[in-house]
Amino acid sequence: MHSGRIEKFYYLMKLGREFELAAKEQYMQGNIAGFLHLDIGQEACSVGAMQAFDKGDVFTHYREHVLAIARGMDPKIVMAELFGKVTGVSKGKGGSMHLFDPDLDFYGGDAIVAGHLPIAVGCAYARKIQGEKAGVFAIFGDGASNAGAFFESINIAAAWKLPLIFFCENNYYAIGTRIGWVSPFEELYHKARNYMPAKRIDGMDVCAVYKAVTEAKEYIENGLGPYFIEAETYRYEGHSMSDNGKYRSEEEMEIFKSRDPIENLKKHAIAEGLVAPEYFDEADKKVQKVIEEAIAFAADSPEPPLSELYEDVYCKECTNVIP
Amino acid sequence: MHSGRIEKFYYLMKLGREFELAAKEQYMQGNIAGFLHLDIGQEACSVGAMQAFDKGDVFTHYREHVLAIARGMDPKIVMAELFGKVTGVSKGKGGSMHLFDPDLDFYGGDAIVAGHLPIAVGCAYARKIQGEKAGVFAIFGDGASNAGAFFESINIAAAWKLPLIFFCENNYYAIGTRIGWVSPFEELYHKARNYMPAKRIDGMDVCAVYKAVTEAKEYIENGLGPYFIEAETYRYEGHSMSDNGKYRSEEEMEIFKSRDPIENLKKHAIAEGLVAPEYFDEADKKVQKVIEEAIAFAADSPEPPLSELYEDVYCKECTNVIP
Amino acid sequence: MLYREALNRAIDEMMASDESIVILGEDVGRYGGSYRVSEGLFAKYGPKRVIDTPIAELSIVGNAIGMAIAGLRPIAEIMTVNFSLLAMDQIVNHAAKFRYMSGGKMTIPLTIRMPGGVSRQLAAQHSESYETLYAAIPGLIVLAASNATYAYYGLKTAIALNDPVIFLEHELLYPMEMDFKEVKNFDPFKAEIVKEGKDLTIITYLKMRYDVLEAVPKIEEELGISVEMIDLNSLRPLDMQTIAASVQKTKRVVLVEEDHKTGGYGAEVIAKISEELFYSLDAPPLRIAGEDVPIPYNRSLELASIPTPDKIGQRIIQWGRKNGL
Amino acid sequence: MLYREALNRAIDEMMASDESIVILGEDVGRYGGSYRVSEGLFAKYGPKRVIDTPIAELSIVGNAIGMAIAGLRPIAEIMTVNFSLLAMDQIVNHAAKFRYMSGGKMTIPLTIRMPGGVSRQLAAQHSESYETLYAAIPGLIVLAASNATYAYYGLKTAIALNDPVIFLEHELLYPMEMDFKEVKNFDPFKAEIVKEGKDLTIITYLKMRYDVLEAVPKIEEELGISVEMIDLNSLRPLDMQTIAASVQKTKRVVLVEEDHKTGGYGAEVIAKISEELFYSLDAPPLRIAGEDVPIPYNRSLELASIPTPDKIGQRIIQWGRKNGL
Ligand SMILES: Cc1ncc(C[n+]2csc(CCOP(=O)(O)OP(=O)(O)O)c2C)c(N)n1
Ligand SMILES: Cc1ncc(C[n+]2csc(CCOP(=O)(O)OP(=O)(O)O)c2C)c(N)n1
Ligand SMILES: [Mg+2]
Ligand SMILES: [Mg+2]
Repeated sequence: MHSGRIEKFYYLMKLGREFELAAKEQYMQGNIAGFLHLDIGQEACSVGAMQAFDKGDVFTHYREHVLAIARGMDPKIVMAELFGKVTGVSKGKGGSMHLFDPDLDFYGGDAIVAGHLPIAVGCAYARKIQGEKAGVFAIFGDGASNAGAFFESINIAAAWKLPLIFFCENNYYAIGTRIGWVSPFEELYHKARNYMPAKRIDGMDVCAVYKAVTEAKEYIENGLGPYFIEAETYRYEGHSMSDNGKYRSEEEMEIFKSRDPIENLKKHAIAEGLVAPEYFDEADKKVQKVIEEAIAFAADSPEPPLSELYEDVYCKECTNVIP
Repeated sequence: MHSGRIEKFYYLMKLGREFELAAKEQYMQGNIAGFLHLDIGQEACSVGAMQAFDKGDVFTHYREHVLAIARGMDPKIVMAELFGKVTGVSKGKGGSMHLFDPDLDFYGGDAIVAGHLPIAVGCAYARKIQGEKAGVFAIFGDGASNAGAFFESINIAAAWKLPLIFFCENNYYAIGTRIGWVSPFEELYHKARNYMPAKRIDGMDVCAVYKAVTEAKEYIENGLGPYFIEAETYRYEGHSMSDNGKYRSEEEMEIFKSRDPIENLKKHAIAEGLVAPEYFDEADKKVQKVIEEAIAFAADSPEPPLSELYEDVYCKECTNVIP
Repeated sequence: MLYREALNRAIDEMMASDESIVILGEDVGRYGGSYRVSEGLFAKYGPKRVIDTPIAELSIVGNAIGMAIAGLRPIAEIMTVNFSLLAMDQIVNHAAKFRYMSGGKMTIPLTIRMPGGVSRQLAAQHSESYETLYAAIPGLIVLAASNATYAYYGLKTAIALNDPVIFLEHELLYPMEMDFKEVKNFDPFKAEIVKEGKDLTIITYLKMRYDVLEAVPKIEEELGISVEMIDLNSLRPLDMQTIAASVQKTKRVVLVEEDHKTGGYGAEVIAKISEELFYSLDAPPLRIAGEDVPIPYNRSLELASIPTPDKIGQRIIQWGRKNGL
Repeated sequence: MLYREALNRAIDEMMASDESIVILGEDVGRYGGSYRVSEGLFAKYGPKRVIDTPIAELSIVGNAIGMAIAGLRPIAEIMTVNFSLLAMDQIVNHAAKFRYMSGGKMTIPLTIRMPGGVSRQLAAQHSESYETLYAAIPGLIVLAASNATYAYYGLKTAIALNDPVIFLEHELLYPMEMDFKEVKNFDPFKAEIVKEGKDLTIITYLKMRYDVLEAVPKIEEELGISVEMIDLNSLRPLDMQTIAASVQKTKRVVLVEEDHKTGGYGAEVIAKISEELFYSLDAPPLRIAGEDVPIPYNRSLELASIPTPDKIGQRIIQWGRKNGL
């Protein structure tokens, strides 16, 4: 991995981590409400995947701030969305769980578990018949891998050889339910391996994620059909702000924290002499500044006007006739 | 296979075949209406399975006359149900697609493709915690194996090690859709084999079906979890009476007809000297008589009274208060 | 023109004029559609644009949404409205809400065709009218085609609209031969005054149009009145203007629908009329609808469970006599 | 007693008294339920009877139906009413219809609990009221618990009934401290007269009970009238007797619901009143309901999308003045 790439990984993961910490703080101060799902601990997945999958459509679930930022969404408009401000990426109507930006081919923040997967399949179908080279990337959790929508998607994508990467973040828990209680096995690539190439990787290692997604991307772009990646990862926080996450042992937590994607990348990069130690301080400072600006932007932005309530239910042409 | 068993197989398959032919005729005469799905060609599956799975709960879809009869349902009350008569097993309210009889642990005739599978899973869960030895048998088609309900069922049954046999009748078509167009493979046991023992058998051979289901039954009764059987079979008729089945080639049809379960069992039994040739004539005569009686019974039975319209929406206790 | 031919022609012409239009559903391709609505289209437009799907309604709609996001204009067919319940999450939580929850960034040009209603002895799981479920959802447009003309123009418009449209058809109409009228400046959201009259407004839609039409002469004769009859065409939005004009004139209103009465779509129409036109009404509004029971298989019971021309006539005559008509 | 404690106690006592009762749903077991309704039950009754399920709502309900067939009495929890759309096919095509289509042979003693409504900034996919969808289905019973007393007795009765019951709860009520009254001869299908009055009947249910209660003093003062207020409790069946007695007395009726107005459950109530009590009404009926938009995240917009005590008061006062009150 060349050093520029590692710097980028570090910067984005750190940005993601600090964004989430800031969001948490703002939530506790009452500036953010609703469900807030933090990605802390899982940054390697979002960043590694988005760096590798730099072209094509992205479909995601509700735990998506870091993914969006890694995709190129300005932290300002993400934070503003969390604040419910009109300057937010979804005009304050979507909130944390619904960050959509077609300009970035980013369709996500779907809050129905596995609900975005059939949609990603349809998009992949379209890309195939449109003759596009770039395919589709869909990310979801271990819990989603038990849903009918997931299985139908695996089956259809394979039947039609669609250019689609299924990226499963296996953090072992769906809220308080351990995957092993509700699935016959915890290694979830078994669910896909009769249908398509399927592998399990270390989702705490951004380089491993980057490599796997790069491979998968090549595979789907060659018209060989879909590809399944299971990334083992862990969230340090509760499921959302209303969950303390106490159903997991300290021990388990410590094991995963010792594999922290950000710390370990830094250690590794310094030890191997790939990146100068000063880089990290600079990056941290830059991150701090970007986050501060994002919060300031969100705080200073106006609320959506009440007239927004009736906008965007239908397209303009239909709005004229529909009350 | 001892000769008594082969005689029974023959008798029930022949009864099933003639029942279906009679139903077809009655449909054309206007005595039966709605959707009528004939099992002709697939009798070995229904008969072999029900002979082996002689204890436990049975869940089935809409193509179930022969299964019901093989389970022990009187052809009279099946035919009466097809006629919509009050003497029918579902009082004429269900029709061909809905033959329910709790006394036979027969819950079926579900007309939502794959809709009965989660229900079978729940029943298997109950049997397990109730400490029952007998498990559950669920039959469905190739088309059903693409539905979310199917996949969720496989996953849950395996996760909870439930006593449940999944029996897939792969007749290659879901109405006019060839399974290979909409599934990545036509050998459907691949969909289950990461979850449970799964095998593909010759569903045109009643002895093979009997053997496989016997094995599966033993497996589930030993508390080892679910078991998957894919039986290759073929329907000679269209999907239902409103389909001529012309999307399939003559050639393909001939191949399967040469494997006819009834003819071949007879030939084999005579050639091997397992059953005296006279038995078959007697059985055929007996079948003819049973069918004639079933039709006469159905024809002579009364229509349900109009008051039946409002019965059975709720249980008695609730009916008193609910309009 | 057969009703199903009108639908077929609408799809065919739209597909010919716009390459981004695709159709998908169970048996819509090689088989030609279980009610033959897509007959011939597979041969003409090929497997890329005429897509045979697995039996997975959730995915049919979900896939279609994804296609719409990617710039196609999908027409999804749900074989029978009952099976649409499996796709309800995709329809309601996704298709209907994406535009709003993305602050207007997402556009979902999607048409979902669904045959429904009580056909002939298909029993409880294949006989149902769920317009009430879909017409309650902000973000959806719900159209109901009772005739070849509306089927043709309505479906074309649905395909052309950039919002998700639920396009309802009735299974018994497909093989019916119907008049077809050329229409200029077609408005999909406008109700049709099927027949003018001055003493009573009967509102209906889909197949009940024909049952009401059959009942009207007897009603007019027995009560000595003239009936105005409205076919709604569009269930969401509802054309209250046409309704109001009629009810203000006739001062009496009856709604006829095939769905179970309790919670049927008619409830909304009657509630709205009662709220907005209360002072115009000279008699209580009346709903004639299906019974509150699942649909039985037996033919006599089945007929007893839904409105028929006879029952419509009797109920209205009885109600009219009681209420000063 | 907290509302959620009332629910917890109802389940606990029923489970203690009948071994065939089981509960299942996402996080209902070791986690104690996402709204803590099943807290403590896993420890008490163990994993066989308190079942943590995968995120597969179709299967949660389907499995529960199978358990009911096998002689258990399942209580299924759907984490939020929105997700119930994924289970709609099992609820409507299976649970509600099996008894009928089997000619009475099948009995499905099944309770499905669903929290719903607009909570606090959960946005479009987590804020919805779907009582209108379920109350339209023959074969289902639909109860809506606004308070601890009904939560306790209503849920116990639901579990004891041999038909499928949709038991609706509201997310904002769980942590509310409420009065609890002992009730003899509890009737789950009876509406509650929350407050007697003589000039105007306000009908409501679930959380709107509290918003209406808050609005009433101002309404009474400004219009100089006395308000009678009814909490429906049971949405299917609907207690028309209690409604009729009240409306015949007050001659005016307002329905308040949180759901989107168009096609909301209130439509059925108003339609039925208009049909059956037309001659008793001195003013047009009024529905006060949510706006016809998906629910936005932003707090001001969210509040603008649903009825609040202020808006309820203003609308009724305005309507009352216009209609001679
Ligand atoms: C269909 C549906 N059911 C339930 C929920 C509630 N819910 C939200 S997130 C979640 C857990 C998902 O776990 P997983 O897929 O492992 O993703 P993670 O949150 O761990 O990233 C649940 C049950 C939902 N949003 N959608
Ligand atoms: C959910 C659902 N979708 C569609 C249908 C319409 N339908 C009835 S049977 C059938 C084909 C089923 O094929 P398969 O599972 O292979 O069983 P087979 O009829 O071949 O025995 C279809 C599409 C249905 N009944 N339910
Ligand atoms: Mg997880
Ligand atoms: Mg088949």
